[in-house]
Amino acid sequence: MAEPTKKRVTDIGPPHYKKFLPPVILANYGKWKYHEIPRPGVLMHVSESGDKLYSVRAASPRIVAIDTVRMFADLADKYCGGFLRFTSRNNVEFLLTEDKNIDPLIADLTAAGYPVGGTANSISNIVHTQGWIHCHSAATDASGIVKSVMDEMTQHFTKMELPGKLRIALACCLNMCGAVHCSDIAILGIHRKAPQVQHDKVKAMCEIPSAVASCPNAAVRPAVVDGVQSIEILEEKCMYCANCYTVCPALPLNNPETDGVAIWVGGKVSNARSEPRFSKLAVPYLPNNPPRWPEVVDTVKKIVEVWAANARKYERMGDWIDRIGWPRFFKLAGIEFQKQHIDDFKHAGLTFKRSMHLRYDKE
Amino acid sequence: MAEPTKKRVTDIGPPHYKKFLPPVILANYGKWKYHEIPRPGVLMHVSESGDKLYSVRAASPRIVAIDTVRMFADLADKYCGGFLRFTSRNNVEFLLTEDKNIDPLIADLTAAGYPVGGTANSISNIVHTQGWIHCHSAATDASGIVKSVMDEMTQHFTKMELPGKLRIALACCLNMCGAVHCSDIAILGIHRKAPQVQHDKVKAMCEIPSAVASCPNAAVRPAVVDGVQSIEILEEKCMYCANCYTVCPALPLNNPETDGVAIWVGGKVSNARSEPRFSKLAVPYLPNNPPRWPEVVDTVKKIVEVWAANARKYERMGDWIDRIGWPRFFKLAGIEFQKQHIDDFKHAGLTFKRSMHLRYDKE
Amino acid sequence: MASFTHGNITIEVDEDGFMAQPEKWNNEVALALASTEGVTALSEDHWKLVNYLRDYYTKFGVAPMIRKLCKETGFPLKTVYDLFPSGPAKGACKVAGLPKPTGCV
Amino acid sequence: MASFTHGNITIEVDEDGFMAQPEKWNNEVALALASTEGVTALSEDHWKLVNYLRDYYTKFGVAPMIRKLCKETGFPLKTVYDLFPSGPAKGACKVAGLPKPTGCV
Amino acid sequence: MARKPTPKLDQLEKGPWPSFVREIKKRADKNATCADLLGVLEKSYEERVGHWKHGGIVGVFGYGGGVIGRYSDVPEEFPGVAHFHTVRVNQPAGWFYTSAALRTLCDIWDRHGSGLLNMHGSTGDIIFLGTSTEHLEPIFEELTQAGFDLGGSGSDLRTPSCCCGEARCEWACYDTMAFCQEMTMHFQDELHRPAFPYKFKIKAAGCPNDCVASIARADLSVIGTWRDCIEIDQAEVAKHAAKGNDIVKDVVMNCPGKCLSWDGKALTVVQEDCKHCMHCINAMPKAVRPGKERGAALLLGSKAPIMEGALLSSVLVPFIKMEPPYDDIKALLEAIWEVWSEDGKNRERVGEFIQRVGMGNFLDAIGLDPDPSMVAHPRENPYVFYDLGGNGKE
Amino acid sequence: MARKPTPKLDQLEKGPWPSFVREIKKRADKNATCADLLGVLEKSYEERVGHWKHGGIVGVFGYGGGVIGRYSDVPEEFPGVAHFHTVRVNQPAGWFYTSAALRTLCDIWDRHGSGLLNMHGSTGDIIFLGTSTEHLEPIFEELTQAGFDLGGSGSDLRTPSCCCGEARCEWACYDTMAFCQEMTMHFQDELHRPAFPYKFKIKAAGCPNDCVASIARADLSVIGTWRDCIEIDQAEVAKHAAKGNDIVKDVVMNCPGKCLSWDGKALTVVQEDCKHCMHCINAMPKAVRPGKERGAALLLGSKAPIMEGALLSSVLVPFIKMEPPYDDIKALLEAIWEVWSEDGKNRERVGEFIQRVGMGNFLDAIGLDPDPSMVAHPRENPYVFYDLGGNGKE
Ligand code: SRM
Ligand code: SRM
Ligand code: SRM
Ligand code: SRM
Ligand code: SF4
Ligand code: SF4
Ligand code: SF4
Ligand code: SF4
Ligand code: SF4
Ligand code: SF4
Ligand code: SF4
Ligand code: SF4
Repeated sequence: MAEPTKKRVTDIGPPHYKKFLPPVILANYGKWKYHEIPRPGVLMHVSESGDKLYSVRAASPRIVAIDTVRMFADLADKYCGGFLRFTSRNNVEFLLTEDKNIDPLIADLTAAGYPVGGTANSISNIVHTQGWIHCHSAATDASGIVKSVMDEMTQHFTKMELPGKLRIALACCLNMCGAVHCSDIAILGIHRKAPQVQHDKVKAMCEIPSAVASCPNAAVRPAVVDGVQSIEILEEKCMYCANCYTVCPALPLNNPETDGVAIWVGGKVSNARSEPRFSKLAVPYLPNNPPRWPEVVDTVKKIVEVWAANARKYERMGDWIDRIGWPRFFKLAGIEFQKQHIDDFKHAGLTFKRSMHLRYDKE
Repeated sequence: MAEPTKKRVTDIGPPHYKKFLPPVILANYGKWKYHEIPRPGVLMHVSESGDKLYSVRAASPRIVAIDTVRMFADLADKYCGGFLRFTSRNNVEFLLTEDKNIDPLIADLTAAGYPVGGTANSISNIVHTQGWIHCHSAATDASGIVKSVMDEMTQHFTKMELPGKLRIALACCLNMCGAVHCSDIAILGIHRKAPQVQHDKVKAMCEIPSAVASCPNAAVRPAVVDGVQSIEILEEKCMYCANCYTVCPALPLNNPETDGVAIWVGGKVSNARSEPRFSKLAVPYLPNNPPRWPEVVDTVKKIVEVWAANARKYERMGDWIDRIGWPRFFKLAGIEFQKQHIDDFKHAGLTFKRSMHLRYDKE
Repeated sequence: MASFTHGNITIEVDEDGFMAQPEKWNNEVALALASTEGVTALSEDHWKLVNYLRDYYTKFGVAPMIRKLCKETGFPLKTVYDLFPSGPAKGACKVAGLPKPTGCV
Repeated sequence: MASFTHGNITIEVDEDGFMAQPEKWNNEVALALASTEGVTALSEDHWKLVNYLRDYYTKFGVAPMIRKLCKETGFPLKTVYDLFPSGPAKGACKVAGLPKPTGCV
Repeated sequence: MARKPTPKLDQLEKGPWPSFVREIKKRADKNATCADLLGVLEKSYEERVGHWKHGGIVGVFGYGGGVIGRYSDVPEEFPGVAHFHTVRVNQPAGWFYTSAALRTLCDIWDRHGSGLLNMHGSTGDIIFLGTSTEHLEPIFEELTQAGFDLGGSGSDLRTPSCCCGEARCEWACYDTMAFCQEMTMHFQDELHRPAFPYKFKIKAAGCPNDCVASIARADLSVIGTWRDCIEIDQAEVAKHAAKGNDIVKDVVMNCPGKCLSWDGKALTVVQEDCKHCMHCINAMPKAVRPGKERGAALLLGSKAPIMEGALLSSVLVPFIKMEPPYDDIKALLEAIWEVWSEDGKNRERVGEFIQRVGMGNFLDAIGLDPDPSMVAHPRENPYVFYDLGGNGKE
Repeated sequence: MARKPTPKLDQLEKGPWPSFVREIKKRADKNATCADLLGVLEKSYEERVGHWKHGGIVGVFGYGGGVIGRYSDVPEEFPGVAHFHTVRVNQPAGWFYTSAALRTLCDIWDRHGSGLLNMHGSTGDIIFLGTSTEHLEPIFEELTQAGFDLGGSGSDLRTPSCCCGEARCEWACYDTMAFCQEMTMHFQDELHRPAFPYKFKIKAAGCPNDCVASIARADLSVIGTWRDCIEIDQAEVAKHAAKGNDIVKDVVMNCPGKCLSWDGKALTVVQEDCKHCMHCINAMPKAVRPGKERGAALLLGSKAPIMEGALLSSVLVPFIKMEPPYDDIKALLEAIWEVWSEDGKNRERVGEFIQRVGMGNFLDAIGLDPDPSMVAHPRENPYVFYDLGGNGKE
């Protein structure tokens, strides 16, 4: 590595956000009175002062080329004085004051392949992670599934015809970067085979005590194998979380045959009406079937459809299932209830049905 | 011990219940249509056939002398052909067909000191256990507290003026014979000091591995003390559950100074409206103050009063607290919220408030 | 602590008749203890049970669970009660000089 | 596996410049490794840190947590970065011949 | 009998609630045990600590349970309670008696013990409270002659108990007493000769009101329910309304299934949303009743806190017809006992056992299919086991 | 650039949703890294497995985090991605930009990397995706010259993030962006030089809608709220009703506090029953608004599943006024970090730490009083610790 360069400064932090706010925001900061959503993808915020700000929200694949970012910059210059932002779900928002610019901007964005929408009761962008593009941990790809699923969901992005918001998220492994664990629908990359210990590498590459401590299920033990200090994995106690691999590279567990995807439903984070809660297992395993993961796409589609057709206004996925009950959810979604659905980790007993509040279907 | 006697038979089981059913029940078994509660302590069950059965329910201290049982038998002979039963909460019920017998029976029972009541929205008998009368485990007495509390609650037994049923239960130690853990109000005997190991007795009296395995918190370890095999208790890990004492008599933990009573609220078992649920800690500790445990009586009274004054029709204790929230319960009941109220056992995290559904009192 | 005498030996026992000093157990003591539990002579089957219990206890520090005892001795539970009318815990364990079973009553 | 040469020694390292054969570590190797992390000479303070890391690792099989390292060497974190500009994990651990810290990035 | 003064206990004779002290005193003059019980209890009240030694193991020949041994730790001071064992007598189902039967029990107990009893113990037994070892065989002989037998204790099947069910309740969805009796009789051996890893309790309630608290304190809770629609008698609903019941506020708004509606004339229900909670039925007897297709749900595993924290029973079979002699339930119980006895740890209740081995594995072992009614919700954590064998191909 | 055929990936160029493949292809002709990224990804799609080696530890001088090292496991086949590190650039609060700022970032990244980026990473950073070790120092120099700095990685404070708050939202109960900026600036050292047991994330949402999902993925979740009454503009409510909104069904019936009522003319609320859920406000913008006494609640401990299962943050301070420079919150954070750093295990998040040591003990250690708002309900198990010392007298 080179010497530290001369012009370097450290710990300056990010630029102050005020530099990046359009005048209308600077003038009305903290004074917004209400908003309306005149059409999908467009927010109109009205200030106590009467000033109006229009935000036009366009889809983004999150992974973008600088070419695209420059294109966004150009559009911002063209329509809104160069001011734009990104959302917490990785959409891009153009911040306009001229309502006449809305339609042309939308036309340009749509033409460039970045549909406008994602507001109110729609499906917004899929929060997701790196997958095979960048991460060593990935049990599945991220971007490919996201693209495949959203291709089927785009009409729910550009329209606002769903009972409530529906948030889909994807994480390519159990580390769950992106906190998919509280999503209406979560798509999760999973392993299903225990790590294969590379005994020749353990000692040089790993802190054995850290690897042992890393296992949530005490499946990792120090062992001497062929005379060298190494690790053994009690396969029957392993549930493939990969935490040992995270701390010890000599314990790989990627496996093309058995890796795949699990689908989870009914989580949320907002406090509106019901409390935030975790997503629950809907489908334990679907295969990795690139490039378009048809099994995953079909399953997500089916769940969205069945929810959209049956939920009441404002009912998020989890609220809806709460109302109809899990047995009916499984029936409506056409998913078989299996052993894997029943929790068997530390707090498992708390998920058992410990009451007589049972529903029976008409025969 | 003597030789087995000659006339002995085994495994005959209890007498068949049919032998003990009055004719009106035998005739209408399974054919009851509805019931009414003409007055506190009296149930009128009406059959499809039109037959009527009156049950008169009287309080019992549960521990009864044969003299009393014979007196009950006499009353049954006098008023209802000798038929009577006991309830799941240890009250006695006389089974009448003649409604004219109701008043005289109630008069006799009342005169004998066994008040009639406990039906519908009342406080029924306190389910309880042995206490100092019979059990080696007791951290408090049972009968004395029950008597003291019920002396204050009798008017809620003989009337039906509460918002809903209120079930009080008492267990004299954490073994919780009687399943007090699902009561509107539970009174629980507790220890607060770790067992004192009697090292000279451990080996002869105890299976050391069983004692070690018995501790929910892994506070018990085998140890060699003064050359003999014994046990050591890690005091900081001990939460005084006494399970080790149950399997190993050489680990006593009764302590007059530190034993006492905890009060729990909001449990239930019926499925009516809300699901069955456990009681939660209201008051971590009150002293053993025989013969009348005034601190316990006052606390229970206060809780009952505050519930009775504030709950809506049908609202059991737990449903009421659910509606108003725990912060307000503590405020209304005048109980200080302490460290001990916050769970720190295995599933503790699941009891933390993990949402923004917060209520704030008006200042 | 009480004590009782059988033939020419005296044994210290607790109220339930379990040995206070289990280290003093021997075959004669066993016979004496058996007499308190409705067993007058110790047959081969009796000894098989007693020895199994003692071996197990020596090895693991606990009495075996009943199912294990039946399985490993080959005696159905009924037979155990035939041999020791007061049962495996109160009868057989006592005769075998094990500590008094506790807990689950 | 790459290798690099410093003075007259050649060291096998992985892509990140951590030793492939940590058992070959010695003081000269340390100096060589240091040169890759912007450290030209190893002062007494450098050695104090390196030795602490090695001792700790030998004893416990893991690198110490940073807070512990600062506490026990008496160096505030700032000083650690002064000594090893690429920090305790990438800099100091590498020079001390420990396995590459993993996990939390 | 001569007895020490008991100033503290005497205070508990006052007040409107029946006094246990008075009960003991009723016998203290006739019975040395009762006299000394008062004495030792007064001592406990003074010292704020119990005076019983740990444990005690006594019993009758041929049985492994049914008697709880108890010895005083101050026998010199109170010789009357030096021995103070209790005898658990199996109650008749539903706790129904005739005066004659009660007198028989009293007579036996008068002859052989303190004459104090619990009507009843928490599990359901008649508890004869306080006798000495030499009385046990005679008590047993006299009881069996009178047609009574002992209940459970130790690691056995405990005395099953039940609500009064069809004998006196219009809501019973099955015959709880017949079921309780049949189980008790069929499993006499399991009841009397402990062979499980720990105790096993059965409680039977006729409907989800669960008047025996079975969901909180039975390893097997059998709770009646129906699987079709509640039955509504609109005329009777109208009468309730006329009587001033606020049908919307009291009934509709309290329905957890949110499946009721009332338009002032008719009460309607969305059948498949009904949670079978009993509330509308409870609130309007005569007007609303359980449906016709009746049976029970089987729930497994409730228990007191020690060791892993208390458990409520959880759904194992969401609905089963209750048909004597209940061979299906007996077979299921035997399968459960087999698995639990084989792999359960000493003093591990079946509810804890299931949590340890995992519900899925447990179901596999007893041969039941998973059903979404068994869970409040599917798992939240991604820690799922698979067993894919060699190369991982399924 | 020359690149291998990618028939599988090509299929992902079709369809209405923006295609990441098209993004990569936009640069594949100009940039060898992008060309080889397509190649290795196609290989992954064929083989159904990733092709990155474990870990990688690279960075810039003076910092312990901010760069994720990544190496290909097939560098010979795809030398362009032999090194494929990512640089985490700290985003401006609220993700607001000018076109000029974006172009500056693009230019730097054009010179020194693949030209692919994530706008943004899940934590909030701008992710520069794919560069090699020798570019790191130059990138850092150019970034800092342009006024940008690196974000967090490793066991440090991670880049705080926030919703747009007062900049664009009428519901913000405090200035999320100001708070986020202040925390980021104040804790630069904690952000750049890992010294904690594990990562620590801060996320700031202006109201309980929590548009940054802070309750699910921040060790410290700062969520705006108000402690007085919602503000109701009855005229505007009437307008909503006139527009055909069913106030009872849509709003009143959905209120979790069950504290709203609507008589056709006025919407009334029982203030102390309001749970501050936001629903009535969300459902009727303009008509209902948060109250005047605004601030935030501080919640602690959310995280992803590993190891003990996922956690949501739990209430630590039910209400706090948000007053710059937030010295109270800084002091609290420092107290938390002190305790956690002292006693936390390696790779133990603060939420797990609290569960291990017990919330009560944790509160003692950081000097906060227990409050019933911290719990969903008090404990159910009777396993309570005391420390009564010698003879047990308190
Ligand atoms: C722009 C953004 C904040 C930001 O700083 O980036 C934002 C902006 C707004 N949110 Fe949000 N929310 C944003 C992410 C979220 C998230 C976080 C997430 O999805 O990861 C949530 C939590 C979702 C969840 O519970 O899982 C979120 C839950 C809400 C809710 C509650 C919805 C519910 O019923 O549960 C509202 C209220 C509403 O829409 O009625 C809301 C409302 C709003 C309002 C109306 C607030 C306002 O007055 O300005 C904004 C327009 C919403 C819309 O799109 O219709 N926002 N909002 C985020 C846009 C993400 C996107 O590109 O789609
Ligand atoms: C006699 C008894 C059954 C027995 O076989 O012994 C019984 C009998 C009846 N119960 Fe019960 N229950 C009996 C213990 C219980 C228990 C168990 C307990 O308390 O330990 C419960 C569960 C309590 C709980 O949830 O903690 C119980 C929960 C109910 C309920 C549900 C109440 C609720 O709103 O939660 C009803 C319905 C009602 O009363 O509206 C009910 C209703 C009834 C009815 C009306 C049923 C009927 O139509 O005959 C009976 C008269 C009730 C009354 O007293 O007003 N019974 N009932 C028990 C009397 C105990 C006593 O002496 O007080
Ligand atoms: C007599 C009785 C209490 C009463 O006053 O009614 C009783 C008394 C004892 N129980 Fe119990 N239990 C009694 C019903 C219960 C119940 C309630 C029930 O069965 O419905 C429970 C809670 C439900 C359950 O089973 O979990 C109960 C849970 C326990 C436990 C905790 C078991 C557990 O798994 O957590 C123990 C401890 C043990 O088994 O070692 C226990 C142990 C004991 C012992 C044997 C004490 C011991 O540590 O060995 C008590 C003997 C007291 C004595 O000296 O008389 N007792 N015990 C009840 C039996 C009477 C009867 O047969 O009718
Ligand atoms: C880049 C990013 C995903 C993305 O595509 O956006 C990411 C990528 C990685 N995360 Fe993450 N995490 C990222 C946000 C998250 C989040 C979401 C958040 O911060 O809001 C979470 C869940 C919330 C949380 O912190 O619990 C998250 C939970 C994890 C975990 C599990 C931590 C835990 O306590 O359970 C790990 C494992 C670890 O730390 O060893 C992890 C580890 C990793 C590693 C370093 C892989 C590893 O095993 O060492 C990933 C590097 C991927 C790569 O090669 O690029 N990442 N990680 C996100 C950071 C971008 C940014 O700075 O803006
Ligand atoms: S979720 Fe897993 S595989 Fe995906 S980026 Fe995060 S750590 Fe990597
Ligand atoms: S993958 Fe997870 S469960 Fe399996 S051994 Fe590794 S740490 Fe343990
Ligand atoms: S609750 Fe405890 S003290 Fe009371 S009877 Fe049961 S085991 Fe004995
Ligand atoms: S009393 Fe309970 S917690 Fe304490 S040592 Fe004994 S078993 Fe363990
Ligand atoms: S449980 Fe049901 S059936 Fe049994 S008595 Fe109670 S209300 Fe009647
Ligand atoms: S039984 Fe309960 S859930 Fe069913 S309709 Fe009646 S009140 Fe509703
Ligand atoms: S969290 Fe609240 S304040 Fe922030 S953007 Fe969302 S709705 Fe507005
Ligand atoms: S904020 Fe939520 S809880 Fe409060 S009144 Fe509105 S809907 Fe009800």
